[in-house]
Amino acid sequence: MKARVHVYLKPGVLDPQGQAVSNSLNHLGFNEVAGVRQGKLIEIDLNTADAEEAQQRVAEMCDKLLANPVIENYDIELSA
Amino acid sequence: MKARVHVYLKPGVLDPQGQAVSNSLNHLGFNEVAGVRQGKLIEIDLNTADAEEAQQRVAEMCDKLLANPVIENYDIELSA
Amino acid sequence: MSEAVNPRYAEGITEEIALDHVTADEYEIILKELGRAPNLVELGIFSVMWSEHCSYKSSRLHLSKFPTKGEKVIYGPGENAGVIDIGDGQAAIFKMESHNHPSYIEPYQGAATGVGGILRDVFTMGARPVALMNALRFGDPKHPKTRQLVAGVTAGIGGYGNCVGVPTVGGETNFDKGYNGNILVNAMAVGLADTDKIFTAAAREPDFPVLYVGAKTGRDGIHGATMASAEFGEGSEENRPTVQVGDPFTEKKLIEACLELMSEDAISSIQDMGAAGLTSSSVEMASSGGLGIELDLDHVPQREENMTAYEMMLSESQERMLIIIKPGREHVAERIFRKWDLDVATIGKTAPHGRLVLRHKGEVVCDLPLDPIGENAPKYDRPWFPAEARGSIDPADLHQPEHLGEVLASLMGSPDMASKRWIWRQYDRHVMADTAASSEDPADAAIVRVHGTNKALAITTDCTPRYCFADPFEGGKQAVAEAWRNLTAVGADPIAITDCLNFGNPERPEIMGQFVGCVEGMAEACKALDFPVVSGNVSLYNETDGVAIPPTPAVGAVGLIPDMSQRMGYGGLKDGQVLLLVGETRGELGASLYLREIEGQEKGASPRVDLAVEKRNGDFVRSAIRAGKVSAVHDLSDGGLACAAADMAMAAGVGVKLAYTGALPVFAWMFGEDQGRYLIAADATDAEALRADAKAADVPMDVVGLAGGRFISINGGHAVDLIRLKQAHEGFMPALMDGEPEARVAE
Amino acid sequence: MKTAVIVFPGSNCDRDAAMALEAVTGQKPAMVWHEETELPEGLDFIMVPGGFSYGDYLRSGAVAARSPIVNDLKKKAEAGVPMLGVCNGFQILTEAGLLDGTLMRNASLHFVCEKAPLLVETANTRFTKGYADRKEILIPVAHHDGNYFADEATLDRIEGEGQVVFRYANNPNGSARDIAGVTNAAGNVLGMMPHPERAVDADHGGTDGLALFESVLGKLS
Ligand SMILES: Nc1ncnc2c1ncn2[C@@H]1O[C@H](COP(=O)(O)OP(=O)(O)O)[C@@H](O)[C@H]1O
Ligand SMILES: [Mg+2]
Repeated sequence: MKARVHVYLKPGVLDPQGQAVSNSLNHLGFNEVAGVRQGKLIEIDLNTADAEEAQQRVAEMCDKLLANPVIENYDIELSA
Repeated sequence: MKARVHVYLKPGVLDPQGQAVSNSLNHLGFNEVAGVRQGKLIEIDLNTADAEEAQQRVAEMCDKLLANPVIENYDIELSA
Repeated sequence: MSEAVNPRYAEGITEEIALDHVTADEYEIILKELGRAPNLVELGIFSVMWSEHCSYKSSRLHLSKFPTKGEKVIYGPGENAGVIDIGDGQAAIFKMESHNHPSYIEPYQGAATGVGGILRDVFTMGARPVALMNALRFGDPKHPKTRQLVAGVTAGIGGYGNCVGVPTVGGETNFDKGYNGNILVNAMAVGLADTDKIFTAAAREPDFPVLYVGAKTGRDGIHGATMASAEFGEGSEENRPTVQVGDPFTEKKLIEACLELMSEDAISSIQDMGAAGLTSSSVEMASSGGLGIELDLDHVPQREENMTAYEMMLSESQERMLIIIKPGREHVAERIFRKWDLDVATIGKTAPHGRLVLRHKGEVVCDLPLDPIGENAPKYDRPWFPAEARGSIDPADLHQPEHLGEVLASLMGSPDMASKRWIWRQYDRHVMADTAASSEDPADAAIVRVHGTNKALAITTDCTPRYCFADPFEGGKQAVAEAWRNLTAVGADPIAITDCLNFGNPERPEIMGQFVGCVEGMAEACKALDFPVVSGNVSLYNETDGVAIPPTPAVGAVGLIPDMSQRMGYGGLKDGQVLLLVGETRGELGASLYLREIEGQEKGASPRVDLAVEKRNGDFVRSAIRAGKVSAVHDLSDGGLACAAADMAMAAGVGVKLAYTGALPVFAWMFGEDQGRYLIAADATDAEALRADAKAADVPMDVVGLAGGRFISINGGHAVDLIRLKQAHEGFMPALMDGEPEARVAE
Repeated sequence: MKTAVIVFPGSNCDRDAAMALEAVTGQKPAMVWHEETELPEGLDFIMVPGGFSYGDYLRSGAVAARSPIVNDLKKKAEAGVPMLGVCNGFQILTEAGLLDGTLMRNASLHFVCEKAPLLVETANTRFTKGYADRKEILIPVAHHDGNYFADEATLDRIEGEGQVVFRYANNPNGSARDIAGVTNAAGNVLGMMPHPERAVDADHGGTDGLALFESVLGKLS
């Protein structure tokens, strides 16, 4: 299976990267851009067939390593 | 509208970050992890109502700034 | 404001809410001072202004014991940073500060924002920051959290300092189980300014506009996490990050913009927003100028929606400053801050009335007299008792090691002694093109050239918590003396110090006793060495489950090298030279590294510092350096003579044959930590003249070794190969840090 | 000698660059703000300095490479004006398409600051002719994203054309084929991660970088 993990900053946490990207897009003429938040995309190849187990294990990976619970949240998408 | 852009490394491009995450996960006992690729998640708030236009403009943003064509590909998801 | 007849609590405030902000006694004082109950915004303001961090309520009484004046002191404690005269119309401006708790919670951001904060203290005064230092204490290397914390703190310090482009030139790192639950992250910044362009915070005139510049205000790090969410803005609870995120890019722009504005005739006074951001900066500016201040919070640049007055006043968002501008010059500030893509807004004015008046959405939400908040904040004389004196250690009672070379190797590879390359390799030490010596170089202090001149600043941080724990008074003296010695060893004239006093809970008399002992010891050393304290910071309550950290009064010191060509290091040892030991050796092993690492014991009295001897020996060494008679100098500290000799030998790639024929057991002579000592290297032909000079100065000095070969040996035996020493020395940190999972996914 | 240093928000080696240029030419370079649309006329040499332009956010050099001044920089490159991008400057030049490849996160994932031994791969460039008698030089590196990457075909091509100018003797960042510095096909644009401008002074970083500036500025003795 494959897992696609999105790790993103909690609301309210300053995102200097997103802000810089947003400003830059405005400067380049993309005036419709009202705001940008930047996060991480982590794609994991898993030797697991069981989706339920995979979901639970990947959540554990997030809690232990992939996300920083003080400032980040995450979500997980699985595919075959 | 909101756009969710995934920027990920092209196949064949070395990914030291993904490699390190993969090793770390193995060390932590997640032996089912066969490989990890790390990319970026960029969430954009758009003052646009037209999905077609949004799709095209965000693609332009990717080509002009958000992705580096030498090493990266991207995909775009739109939502209201 | 409600005019009810002195109710105990204002509308919406309960006893619980009040006591969440201040103690019961403090609440009574507020009622008395105001003649009415404070509202929530006011209560929040009292709570942060009367916090230990802002009011120094437990420490102020004792801090007044420090000598703070001197011929070279331009501004001592009380300003954002200390300012000393370095001649030719220039000043060095420096301060050290702790970011302990945030770094334990979130090591990367905690350490990063610590660096950002200390930089602001320095450039607020008109200085261009030119150097950063860091003093770090972590728990037991084997403790499961230690690795993560080391990795995160190092990355955070580097991430911020490297990006703003100020070199991180040195520091110190200790490991001790006493820091398992409370690491210490102390950062120091040093800047340079012209003496006629130094800026201070005190407001000067009423009716001057107050400008807010820098980053927008968010709900970062707002105090009172235990409070019910009703007190915060609608739905804001989950949008209230407990840790602040730093943005070094904004800080870099802020430095450039502030320095640019400072070069124009526009600023009346200026203050960074540190802890308790808008509150402490506005209160301090107004009250130190004997004025008042009025702010309209609607004009504060805001990152989040629906922020309340309480949130804005207590936010600890980073990279913000408050400027009182000369009337009519606002446009100059606007032009400059716009150019740098930073927020700038006029948010109020100074006033003659001695009050803090805040308006939000057309209403007065706070109207407080400033004196009780600032000047008259509570000050406690907390009960304390001195630490119990420990007996001295007789080396004859200790077990005699078999192979002294092997003992030396294990000391050189022990956690405190081992090379910290793994850490400092992640710091840009060279940016700004003036670093003459940094962590990588064999020198007892970092050396940073004064830009465009032939002079240099020497900078060091020092503290030996083992000693402070064994004997707070002697330990406090020793921290100052070692800093003075390190500056001397590179050929500098020591000028002044800053400090960061890290202790446990001051409400416990034994902890307060450690604090008082250390402060009094430091003060005595500062007086004897003419080495005043010009700035500093106190961090208390570093304890978890009743276990306090070892007392850690970190000292950051600055000296001046008048002529760069006369700077000294310990790498200049040459084949055939002699090693001379300056100072007396009694083989003091109490609280030593040897005792801890080799015998596994932490006992005994700490070594005594004789300040008159310290001064005499140091002055002699400095004059020998300036006379050009020595090629290498190293102070003796952890691990004593043998470890210092090993440092010199490894740096030069040449061995040393040590020889000792005195009455002490050889291991006590080699590893004793007697104070006030230096090793110097000189040509054999110059040794006689040096000895004559030493004799004339009444300084004990003996030849203790000869350089040559590729081993360190003692009395012809116990040889240990330099390669083996180097492996031991370089091996510890990589073994600790490499090959295992990193803390978190790296940014 | 007319020289210029481009300054972006977040540049932090601009002062170092200016000092090095002044030391070699005796004249202060023009400091050109990124929002300008044109560089001064008649420049003999342009430097894109190191630092963290735009905080290195998104990708190092990515935002700076879209600055107004970069259009004119590209024109000058085409016209053959010699230019040097150091560290963040190298990253900006690759992002601007003036040099091949890209610079990724160091293989160790850590920032690395050390004095790096470099092999001068060819003394047959306008930047390196002063190194004709030397093979190895010591130049400081200080970066987080210095891991040079290009596909194999590109690597073969730039090696074949003699565009690889410096290699690491002791690769600190994982760069493909130990590459530390490359030029464009025309040979007038050089990008490198190590900082030669931090090695022009015996009191700071040594003097091994001096010959590079002397070479390109025609000051070889
Ligand atoms: N956290 C750190 N950051 C930067 N440099 C460090 C750090 N820890 C140790 N160092 C460097 O390692 C060297 C040895 O440190 P230390 O043993 O404390 O020196 P000393 O005992 O001579 O004062 C010094 O150059 C010091 O600057
Ligand atoms: Mg020392």
